[in-house]
Amino acid sequence: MSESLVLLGIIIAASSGVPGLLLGRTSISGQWVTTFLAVLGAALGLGGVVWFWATGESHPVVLQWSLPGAEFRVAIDGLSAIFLVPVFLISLLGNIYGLGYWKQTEHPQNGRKLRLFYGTMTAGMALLVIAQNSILFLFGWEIMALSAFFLVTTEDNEKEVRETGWIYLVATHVATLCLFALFAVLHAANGSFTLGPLKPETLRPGAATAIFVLALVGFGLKAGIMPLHIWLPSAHAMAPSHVSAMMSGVLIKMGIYGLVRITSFLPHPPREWGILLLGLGVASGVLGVAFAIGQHDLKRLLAYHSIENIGIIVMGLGLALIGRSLDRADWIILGLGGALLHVWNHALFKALLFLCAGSVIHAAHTREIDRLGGLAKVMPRTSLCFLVGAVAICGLPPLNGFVSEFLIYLGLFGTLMNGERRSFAGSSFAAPALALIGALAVACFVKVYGAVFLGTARSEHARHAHESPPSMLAPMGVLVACCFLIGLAPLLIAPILQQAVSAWAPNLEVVGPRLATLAPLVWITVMGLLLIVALLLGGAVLWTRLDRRAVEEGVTWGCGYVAPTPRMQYTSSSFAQMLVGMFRWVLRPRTHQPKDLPLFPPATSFHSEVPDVVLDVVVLPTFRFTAWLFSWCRVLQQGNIQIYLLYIFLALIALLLWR
Amino acid sequence: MVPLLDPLLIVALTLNFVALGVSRIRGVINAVALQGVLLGILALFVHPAIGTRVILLVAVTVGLKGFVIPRYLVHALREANIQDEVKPGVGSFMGSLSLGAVGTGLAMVFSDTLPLAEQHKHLLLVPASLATVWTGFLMLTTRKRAIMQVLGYLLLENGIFMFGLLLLEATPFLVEVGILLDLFTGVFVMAIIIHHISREFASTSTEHLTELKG
Amino acid sequence: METIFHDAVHILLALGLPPLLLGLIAKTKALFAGRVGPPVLQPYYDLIKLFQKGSVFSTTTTWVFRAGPVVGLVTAVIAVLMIPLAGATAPLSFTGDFVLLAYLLGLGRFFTASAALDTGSPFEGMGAAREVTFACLAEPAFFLGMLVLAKLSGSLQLADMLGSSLASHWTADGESLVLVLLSWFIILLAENSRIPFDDPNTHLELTMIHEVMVLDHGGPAFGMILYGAALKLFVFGALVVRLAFPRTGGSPWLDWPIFVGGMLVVAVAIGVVESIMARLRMTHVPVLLVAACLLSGFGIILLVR
Amino acid sequence: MTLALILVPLVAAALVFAVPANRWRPWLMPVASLGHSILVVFALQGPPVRALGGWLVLDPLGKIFLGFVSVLFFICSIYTARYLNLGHERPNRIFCVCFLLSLSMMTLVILSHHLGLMWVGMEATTLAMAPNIYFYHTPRSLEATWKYLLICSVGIAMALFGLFFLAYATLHTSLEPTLLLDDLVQHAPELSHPWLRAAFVLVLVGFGTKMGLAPMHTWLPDAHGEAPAPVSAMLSGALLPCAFLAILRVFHICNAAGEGAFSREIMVVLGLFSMAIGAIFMTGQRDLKRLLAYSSVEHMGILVFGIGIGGLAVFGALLHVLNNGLTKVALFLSAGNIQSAYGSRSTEDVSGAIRRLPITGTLFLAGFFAITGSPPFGPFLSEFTIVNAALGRDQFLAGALFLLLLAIVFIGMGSTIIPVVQGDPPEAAAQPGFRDGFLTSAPILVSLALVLLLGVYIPPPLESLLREAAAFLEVKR
Repeated sequence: MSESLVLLGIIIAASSGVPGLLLGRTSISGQWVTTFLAVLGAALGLGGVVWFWATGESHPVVLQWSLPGAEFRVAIDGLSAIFLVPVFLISLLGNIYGLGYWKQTEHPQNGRKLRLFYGTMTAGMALLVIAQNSILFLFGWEIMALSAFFLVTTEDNEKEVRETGWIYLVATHVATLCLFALFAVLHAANGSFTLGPLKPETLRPGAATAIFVLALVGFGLKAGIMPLHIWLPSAHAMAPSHVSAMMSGVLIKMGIYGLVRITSFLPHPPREWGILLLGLGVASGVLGVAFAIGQHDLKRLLAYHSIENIGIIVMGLGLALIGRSLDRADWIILGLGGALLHVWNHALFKALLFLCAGSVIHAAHTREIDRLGGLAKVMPRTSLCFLVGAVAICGLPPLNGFVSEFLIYLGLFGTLMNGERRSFAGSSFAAPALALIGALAVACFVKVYGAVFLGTARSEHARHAHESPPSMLAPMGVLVACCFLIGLAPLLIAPILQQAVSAWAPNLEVVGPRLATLAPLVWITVMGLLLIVALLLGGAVLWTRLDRRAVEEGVTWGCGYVAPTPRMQYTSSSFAQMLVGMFRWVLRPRTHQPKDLPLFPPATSFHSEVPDVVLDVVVLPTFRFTAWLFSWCRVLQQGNIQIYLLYIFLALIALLLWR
Repeated sequence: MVPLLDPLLIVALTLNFVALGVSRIRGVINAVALQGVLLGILALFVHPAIGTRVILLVAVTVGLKGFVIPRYLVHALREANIQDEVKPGVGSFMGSLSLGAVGTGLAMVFSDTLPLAEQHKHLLLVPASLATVWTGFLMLTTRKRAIMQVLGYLLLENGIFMFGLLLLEATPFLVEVGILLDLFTGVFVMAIIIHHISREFASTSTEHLTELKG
Repeated sequence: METIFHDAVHILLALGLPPLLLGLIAKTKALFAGRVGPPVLQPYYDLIKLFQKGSVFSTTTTWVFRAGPVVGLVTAVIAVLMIPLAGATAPLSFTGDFVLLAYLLGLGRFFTASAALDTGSPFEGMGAAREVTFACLAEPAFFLGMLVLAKLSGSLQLADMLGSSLASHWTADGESLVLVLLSWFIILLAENSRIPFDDPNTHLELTMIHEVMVLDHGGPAFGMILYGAALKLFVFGALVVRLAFPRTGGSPWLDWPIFVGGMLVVAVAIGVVESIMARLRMTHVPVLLVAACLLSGFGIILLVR
Repeated sequence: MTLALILVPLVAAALVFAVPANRWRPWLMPVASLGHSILVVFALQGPPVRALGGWLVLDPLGKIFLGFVSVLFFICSIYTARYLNLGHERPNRIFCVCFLLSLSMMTLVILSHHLGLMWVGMEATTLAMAPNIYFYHTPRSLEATWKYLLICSVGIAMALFGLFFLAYATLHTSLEPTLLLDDLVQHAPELSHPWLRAAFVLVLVGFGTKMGLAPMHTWLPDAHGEAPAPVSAMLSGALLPCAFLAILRVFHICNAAGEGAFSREIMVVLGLFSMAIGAIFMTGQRDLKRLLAYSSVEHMGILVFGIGIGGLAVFGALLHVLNNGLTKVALFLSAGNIQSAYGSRSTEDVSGAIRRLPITGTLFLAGFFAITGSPPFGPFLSEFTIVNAALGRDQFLAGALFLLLLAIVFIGMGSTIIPVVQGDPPEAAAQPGFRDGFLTSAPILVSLALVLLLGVYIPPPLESLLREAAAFLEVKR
């Protein structure tokens, strides 16, 4: 039942864009029909998931398929249920948001294309999440990847967008090829394309390692784990915002899903893998947020935060793997539970943030943080939503971000607690790193929120911005509600997470510790409510105080300077300057400043940027070098027929002498 | 085996050198033509059991290789009023001649190592064919004139044909004729192309044909 | 009964004592400077006065500016209720409470800094930037210290980590505890923007951190900020005290006075430091904080090596 | 029946030669090839086909190739007819005649079980295609034709040499020299192995030249680049696979003789080398059709590689013949449309194809994704099968290189094709002129639809046929 509902939803979502194609370029009705179908499909999918949770039963749908080794086999288990929720939820909200954000009348060129691929991407992701057969999985995977490519290049008439799309395409195809190899090795190990746990007895020595490494590279490229993140920032920045929300909130999680799924197949993962994942997670987390602090582009900044959060998720997964190799149920539950919950949370607040960013761009026509400012006055609702998202992504109570990080903290500290002295204490060093990540995130989002929404407008556009239409505000509202719900009542989620974890580690005995007993979820609720009540109380106190006493309005105290202008405000770059300086060794910021100015300096300009090191220093040079090498090889084909005939002769000799 | 076989083959081999060494295209054409005729006659000696099939085959071979194709080439030569001097593309005549000599020697040595059937040991046919093939390759890769390359191709075919003589049973008449027909058509089309080339570039040197690169 | 008594005392102390510490610090500094100095109870007078005052709000500000002080105060109050004071379990105590503690303070920081940016004044922006930047280094140091305590106590609850059982470890693993103590004292100075990190009563905005952030606040709002700062000082002070003298005699009549005494000693210590040291150059501040991280880092390494 | 398959196009060619009207002549080609296809359908369903005393046999391999070639011809002939009528009043008599001749000759190659006869057919196809490459009578096309003709003839001569060796290998056995495939396979183990090996090498190099395996591929980019689009499509879609079939025949014998390991090894090496050459020359390639030509080199490499790997990969390779052929046809034909619209093949002049020619542009992009092996298109399935077999049979190095080369190919090809499709078309191309028409886009659409179908669903009869053919090649005696 649940499977059929989800499949129905997938079909409807996939075909949602077609009617729009048939209707005119600027037809409002096409837009409405498409959106309605997409929403319907997503709703059905969510219904299927809820049904699965309610009944807890799953009946795999199996159909014959006349491809070698392929079999149409889909089933929902705890893991796929977890990942299905963001797919459908964010898609649903994103489609509604698109009504106002990407009006067909305003974008006759690409509106229909965008809606079509939005649907197919949703379908592809949902399919790969429930697929139980490698080939079916690959189908879903590639449908998702290609749709994402077309979505990123929605405005392909801009050069920058084309380049971005190209980098994304290369990255995703390399990932796909890694998956080819991965599934081939799996097939060799398991003897079938049906995805299932590996049998230790048939497993060849090197196979498990090969599987893990291939999965790490293939899925890591999609998830954007640190050195593999090259495509991510610009892709998120260039895409339309509700697409960015989908990509950052859901698409990169598909990489995580793959990693989780594959690791669940490995019988006895060596502890080094867990350590490796933990290290990668720390690297992605710290560096991701460090890069984010250096950005001026609102959406680019949010994209780097996706890398950071992926890092946190990977840390949780690594912890779970360590727990698996040491048979520590509590580490598995806390680590994986935290990771999966963070998958949800990140989907929620990152989608929220991207939608808010979309509203900002929609209203102020720029992504440059330093050209915005003072939007809290002109678009109060959006700014409130953004504030909630910001607090949530910093992992601050009483919102959802805190809960997942809390679980991971408990798990990491737990690694200290296993009796003998020199156990896995090393891994507990990830806890301070997580703290560092949190603090950096706070710094970064204070900067963003302050520079974009507070103070006074730095440009005309920002001054004349306007609040977004309800069709854009409503989805944000829903996301805000979800953030509060999970943040205040994590106990509701506990059974779902428990189910997922036991799907990941079946050998985890059923009577083992429960998440609810390992983590004081009730206390989180209590403290959250207490915090909110106290805040209201404090607010009331201040309000009454101000009510009684004289309150005057005045200009900001400029420390004696009487005519402050918007340009005097602290910009985001100056706010970040110290932190960027601390991370100079990896960020390699570039500054263009005037040299030796005269005594009375003329009008001049200062400009600083933080490019992506991995892309600019490693990847692109490698590509250029290879291209140069290849162009050099062209001397082989100089059009001289005598030489060509010689080639034939030489090939003949060479092959004749072959043994 | 018939004693006359080896002398004929030696003549054929010498013709290779003539083809390599002569500086006039006509000369080369004639050499190749004569070799064709020899091949036809060879067929008679290789297969003492002379049947109508062999006779016919010889007739066709001699006719095509010995007369039709050379005539046609000469005609094309006149058509395209190609001047009748050729220089080897790489090195001198001496160079290509000595290369040919080395090749021939190697062919002799190499063919001794080949696991030939009993009746074909001590038979000059195999080395001769290898040597001729080698000569053809040499001509194809060292001559700049398109027409000379055609002749090289013909030498190549001659060499292969020589080997084919060893096993006429394997290749029925129909196939043999088909092969010869293909050969003729090939030369025919090539000649047409050469004609176009000479019209297009006012010369038949393949130096002009290096536009398509990379 | 016991617990109710303890909680009552806890709440009274936690909410009443903090301003006194400020006063004590000021008094100590005055004595060092050879002045009489303000009365020890001066902070209380200030607070009362501020809550009587009216206030001025900049036209650029929004509700965030008003929310800043409230959040700052409320988070500090809740934090103070989570610290085990005299070896007794705090009113709010559960597994992993220290994580929540740290993040609550983070929430407070988020809003005070945002409030500063809300004014659109370059100076306050500067202050906010410094505040959040230095916090980035203080946070890991705090958690590294917590690692040591968690390893020693085998528990993730402040009540046990800073409980009386800690005393026994002073003999076994004293060296790492000393390191943590040092590092936490540095954090205490940094988080409460004390010399050598920041001079609370400097008058040059360019050199301030915390003070410049709250430049535009006045009246009750500023009162809340002051009180919140005092509570924060109390929180970190209590951490240091519990770490330094974890031993408890069992009878509350003994423990509470010991604890209060400890707090006063800490206040005096801060005063002494402020009197004998000069403010660091802003560029050297991170170095000192990194040093704090390294100290507690060595602490845990000594423990698990 | 069998002879009809060969004769129908021949007769049609004669008819076409007779038709005077330049305008209507081309339309006889679709008719003729439709007739051919119908015959093929009967042949495929009907009883096992034998003629000329076992010289012409329709075995499983033949069935696959025959059906495939016939379909391809039909699709292309429609496009060609339209193409020839597009404005240019160039005389097309020779063109149409040769077009149909090549169809008949390919049928001969596919059917003949007498290797000599097969050779005759192969050489004939070479000659029949030459005038069509020279269709435009430009100096460049002249050069291309010359190279095509000479290199292929020399190569095929080598193949003949190889076939003679093969026949010679029988001298050591009881049976008297023969070139009949069935006898050779039957008595394979008795054949003298040195001659057999030499024969295989010679045939591989010889027909490999025709098939476009590096380093004998040199004629291929020139010919594909300069020939009219449909001719390029036929060359890479049908002609190269025929040469592949010829190689398969001899490989079949080697395999039966127990020389499988030797030949497989050579094929793997040669396949990887061809893929590498294709990849190297595709990166930074400015000329669209040359790009596609090098892609053909790469995919011929994939075919040989697949056979070399063996096992399930043979199935994959045979499937890839269909996938690659159909996709190549789609790509070349859409490249033809693009060239007609922009008046250029160079990436400097062509951009924004998807805006200038919405249908062609979209199909071109889809074709790119298909040929680079993205699901859900057919090539994905065949390539994945090959990779899977390679890694499954512990050929880890080969498999890894295969994947690496696929990645390079994707990057190299995409860096040329994506900019062609995306962006805004240059002003020069904005003027009205060539537009997407039904007859110019339908063939592309059909072939891509077939590729997509093969990707998501292989009709059971086809699958059983493929399995049969793979088993047929894998004979162990």
